[in-house]
Amino acid sequence: MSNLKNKKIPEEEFFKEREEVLKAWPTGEDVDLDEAIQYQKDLPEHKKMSARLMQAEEEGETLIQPRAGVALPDELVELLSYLDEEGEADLLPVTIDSYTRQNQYKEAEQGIEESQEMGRSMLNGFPAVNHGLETCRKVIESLNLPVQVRHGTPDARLLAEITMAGGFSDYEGGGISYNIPYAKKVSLEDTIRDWQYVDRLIGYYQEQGVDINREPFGPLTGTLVPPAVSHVVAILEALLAAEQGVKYLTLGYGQNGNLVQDVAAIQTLRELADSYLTDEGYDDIKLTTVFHQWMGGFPQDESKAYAVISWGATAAALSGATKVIVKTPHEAMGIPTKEANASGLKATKQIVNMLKDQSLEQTAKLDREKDMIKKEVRAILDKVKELGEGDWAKGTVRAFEAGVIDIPFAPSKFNKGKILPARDNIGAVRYLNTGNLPLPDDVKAFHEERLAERGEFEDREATFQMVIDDIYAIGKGMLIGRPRE
Amino acid sequence: MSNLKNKKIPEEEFFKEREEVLKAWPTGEDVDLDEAIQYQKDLPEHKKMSARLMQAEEEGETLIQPRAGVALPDELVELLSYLDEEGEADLLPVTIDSYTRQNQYKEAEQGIEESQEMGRSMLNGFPAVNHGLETCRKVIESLNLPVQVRHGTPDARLLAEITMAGGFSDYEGGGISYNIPYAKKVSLEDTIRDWQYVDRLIGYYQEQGVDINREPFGPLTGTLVPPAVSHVVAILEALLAAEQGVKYLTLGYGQNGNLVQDVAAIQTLRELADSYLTDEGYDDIKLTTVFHQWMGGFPQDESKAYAVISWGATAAALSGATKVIVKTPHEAMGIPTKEANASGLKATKQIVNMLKDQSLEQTAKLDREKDMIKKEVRAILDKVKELGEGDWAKGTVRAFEAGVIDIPFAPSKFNKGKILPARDNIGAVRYLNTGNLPLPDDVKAFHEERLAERGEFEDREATFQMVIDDIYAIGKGMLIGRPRE
Amino acid sequence: MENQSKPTVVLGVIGADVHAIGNQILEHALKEADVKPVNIGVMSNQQEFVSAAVETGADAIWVSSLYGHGEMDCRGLRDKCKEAGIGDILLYVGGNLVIGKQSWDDVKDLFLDMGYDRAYPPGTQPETAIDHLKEDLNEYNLEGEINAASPAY
Amino acid sequence: MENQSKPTVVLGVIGADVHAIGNQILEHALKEADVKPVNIGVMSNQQEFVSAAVETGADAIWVSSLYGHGEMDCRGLRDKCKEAGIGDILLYVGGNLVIGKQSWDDVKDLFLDMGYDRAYPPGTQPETAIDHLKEDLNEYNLEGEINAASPAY
Repeated sequence: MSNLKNKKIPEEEFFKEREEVLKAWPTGEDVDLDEAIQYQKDLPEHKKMSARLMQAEEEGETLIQPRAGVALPDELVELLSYLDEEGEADLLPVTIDSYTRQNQYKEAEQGIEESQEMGRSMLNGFPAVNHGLETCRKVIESLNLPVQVRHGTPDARLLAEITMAGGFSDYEGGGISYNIPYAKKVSLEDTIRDWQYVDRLIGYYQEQGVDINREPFGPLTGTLVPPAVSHVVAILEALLAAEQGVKYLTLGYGQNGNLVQDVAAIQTLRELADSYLTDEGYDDIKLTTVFHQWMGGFPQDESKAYAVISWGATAAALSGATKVIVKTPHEAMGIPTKEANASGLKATKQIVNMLKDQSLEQTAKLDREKDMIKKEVRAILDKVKELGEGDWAKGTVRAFEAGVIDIPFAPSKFNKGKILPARDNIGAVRYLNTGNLPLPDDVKAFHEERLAERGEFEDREATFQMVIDDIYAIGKGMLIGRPRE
Repeated sequence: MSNLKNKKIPEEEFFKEREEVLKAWPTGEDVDLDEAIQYQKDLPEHKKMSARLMQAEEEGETLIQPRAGVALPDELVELLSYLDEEGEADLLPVTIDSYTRQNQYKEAEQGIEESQEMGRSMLNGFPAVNHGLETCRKVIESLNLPVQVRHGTPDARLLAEITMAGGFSDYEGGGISYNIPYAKKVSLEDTIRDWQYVDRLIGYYQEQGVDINREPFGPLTGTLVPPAVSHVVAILEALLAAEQGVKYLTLGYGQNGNLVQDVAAIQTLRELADSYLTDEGYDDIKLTTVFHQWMGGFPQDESKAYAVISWGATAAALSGATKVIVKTPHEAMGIPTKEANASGLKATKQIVNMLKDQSLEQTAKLDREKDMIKKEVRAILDKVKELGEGDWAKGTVRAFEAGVIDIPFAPSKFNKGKILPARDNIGAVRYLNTGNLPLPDDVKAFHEERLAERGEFEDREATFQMVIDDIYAIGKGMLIGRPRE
Repeated sequence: MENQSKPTVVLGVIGADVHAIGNQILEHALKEADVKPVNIGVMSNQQEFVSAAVETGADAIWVSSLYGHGEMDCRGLRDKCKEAGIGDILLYVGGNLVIGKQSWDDVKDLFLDMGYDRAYPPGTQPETAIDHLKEDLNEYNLEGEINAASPAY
Repeated sequence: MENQSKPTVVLGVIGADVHAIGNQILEHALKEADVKPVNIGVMSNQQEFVSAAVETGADAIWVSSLYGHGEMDCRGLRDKCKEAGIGDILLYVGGNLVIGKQSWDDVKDLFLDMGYDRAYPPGTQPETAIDHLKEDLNEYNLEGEINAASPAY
């Protein structure tokens, strides 16, 4: 283990590293931190993410936000304006392309050129580093809503420098959530360290009075992730961010599809994070939550996709999440047209509006679900702290090594990959294999019983085939992957 | 009051009346009851509505059914086959045109001719009486699912004769539900009497071993109808039908939009009907339920319409209704294309499939909602029986005269039209004005409190403007019609 | 007499159409806008519209049709008005006027050609038609007549 | 040696694409179908596909691309195979291959023109490609070569 630890980076060290970071691509040289802070301060209130989220939190709204990004700035502004005006989005994203996510700025440059030549976007997002901060500011100035950077970048330091100076007011990702599901062989120590830099940067803005929001990526691999697994990652990234001075945090969760479990997940995410942050002495953090509509395979049929989107919007609204990230009826076909993107937003807006004043009552089953999630999260996080000898950063690295944290279906070689999820007989996600997760016996027994119930109903053993059936189920019009007839 | 009473029509009297009924239009002469009964018996099992409903009831499915009908038989078969194959409908309808509903067979004939000339349907449904039983049978024989007659006909005797002989296995309507919301000045005594004939006809089929299903029309005027009001009508029509020998009954309810109230409505509909039928000695009735997706104004935007459809499908599935009647994304624009109709079905199918194994837990608030509905229904029905001196038919007529039963927004002059509904602060439908409904004081107080809560929140008095705002709300993207800003 | 100065509108739902809610809201909106509504309700035929207009000396007839048979039900109303000596009366029509998804421009032209002064698609707010009414009546008072098919929106 | 008779497929996700789940399911499905999978995982470049194919004497390379950059990432793989002396190897590609909603026929032609033997749209079941593989390998064994762009479906 290197000298990684969960400790605020000293200012001198941060600025020294900063010099190197800005050299990674020519556009880095344009960033002047003092000037950037002033630029952020001068942003009108309605373009500040933290302010909008706090307002929603107070009024019990669930805000809606799309995913969207294209290679060139004019097209990006056109797309995002459309999603604002026609799609009725409350918050805007700029999704970053996959080359930039891998710091492959040369490939991104080629993508920009090809996009210009072809007259259509050849990149799956906006290469903000290549475009540089002035172009980012033009984008921000052309839009009327707060804009967040959404990406999947293991080393997102330069991207953060450029986009924060560029006027974005929210930054997604984290050292765990943008590594394990997004990289194959990048070490966790490196990404945690690199994200400490990002958080330190945003903490620095915060110290100067600029409220920038941070959002760990909740859904991880996006398919059948047990709530406790993603909660553990969200809480760890919240603790790591808070240590670096971040004050505004949105924690996320990806819909699994069983309503009670999804509502329990958002409620426990808030309750647990609040409790851990307070216990660790970070008592001035403003917490909000984000619910991601189903991130797994979608039906090809657009009408059915609308139903999946609406069901996600329903669970988001009933869970009381602060915002919901919206899918589109083209989801199964790849990157959507702007019309399809607006369609997903409008359907979602209708649902969250109709459900604004409704909620799910606290029931015995909801309590039980919440209780299980809390026990699991606490058991895992206790072990993380123990492994880290009191240090959350060290503990995280060691926990992944030991499989104490384990994310299903993740591509990273630093992930154990031993746990296996499957749905129970009402569609809630359970553990078919708990791998090395340090779960209490009663919790394990609960999950086993739930899966046994399904096995009995379906008259088959729970195997990898059941998992595959579950993965394909929603795309095929069902929630639970029942045996084929 | 004429000699109307809730008593099975003697066979002789029935057959005498029958001669007159069949003379109303030339196609009536083709009906031979014995031959028709044999035809119904020979129908394959998968075309029998009662069998399919019973199977769904047993397996806890929620079946999906569209509305659809066009002027000409070939186009009708094409449309309905499309809704079966592409739309994945479980049950089919034939919606009857509005001229036939008014027994205006000459106008219907003109509509058929104009449709032939224009090459598109000039009627909003299928004029089954004009087409006659052979054409009906061709339609039934060309389809692969059970088919129900859906209409809105105050005097539906001839239509019943022709369609039942034509192989339809389910018949919607009733002497109250197809009068008060569907007619302006037809007397309730006449329609109750005419529907006793329809029920007697279907009871006769039943005596000969043919299980035809009957479905009172649940949603009535379709907008903000308090559950107890439509339940009273459904239960009365169930009692009237049972007396004439009907054994298979599907009772309906139209979505209001608050999930707890909608689930409470379907559960109490089943429980109350079962209790009244048993108490009155009809103990071999097979009861099922139908949930109608929101029947009021829809958003113009198709994406938003999908959301309303999906929310309806969600409430249907979570309420455990046996079937759901599906809207289309063209709802706001009038009669939909077949593609739009299939789209609504597919979205609904995806939701009911994903929610098949989920349900809403019995909670205190659900119990309270159910309790209120039951108290209201029992108070009204007690009074109906009292007014009828023990006779439900007589009681119904007198109850409408007295406003003891009162349907909001109904066109009939035989409806008092004194009650006024409005949403409370969570979107449940309450009484702004209880008119002459004989509701217990504690129930009235409950509704008043709920509306006062909303009035306080909105800082305005509950007036007709609030009702109008509520009527338009879903079309404008909300559930509750909050004051305009 | 204050009432004399109020414009009067005969409104109703034509044909075998029983959609009652919009009709009730329209009546309410007219009252609120200081227009006198003469509501003949749902399921009204052309003769009933014309008779009510003659009896009340109405300034306009507002025909609603929500069930798709509008094309068949609405034809010839202008001629019936002429026969009754009120050929110049304002005729508005609105609702789901035809069956199936047709372009609104085509539907509007169809009804303007039938002699209606204005036609409204589904989802129109009552206020829109009320504004037009006041506009058209002013024009009428000023000019003595009105261009029957003026596409004012 | 029983394993010798099993066909071998190199599979992976090309470019900067991290979509891991389909890749894992595909590996599982190949095993179930008695095909030997050589899974080089996500974020693999063209050279890694070719090297793995050479090392294992694979019969086919299955390229997945789910993130929309397929058009840029997949170009030139056939040439790289030729350079490595495996120019005849079967090349299949599948996934969300391009950005935006384009006609699948156009997308397919694009990839067949690049030298892929088969291209699959999103939502294709593993079994479909496995059936094609067995078909193509039989053809290959019988004929000694295969019509590279035969549109067999």
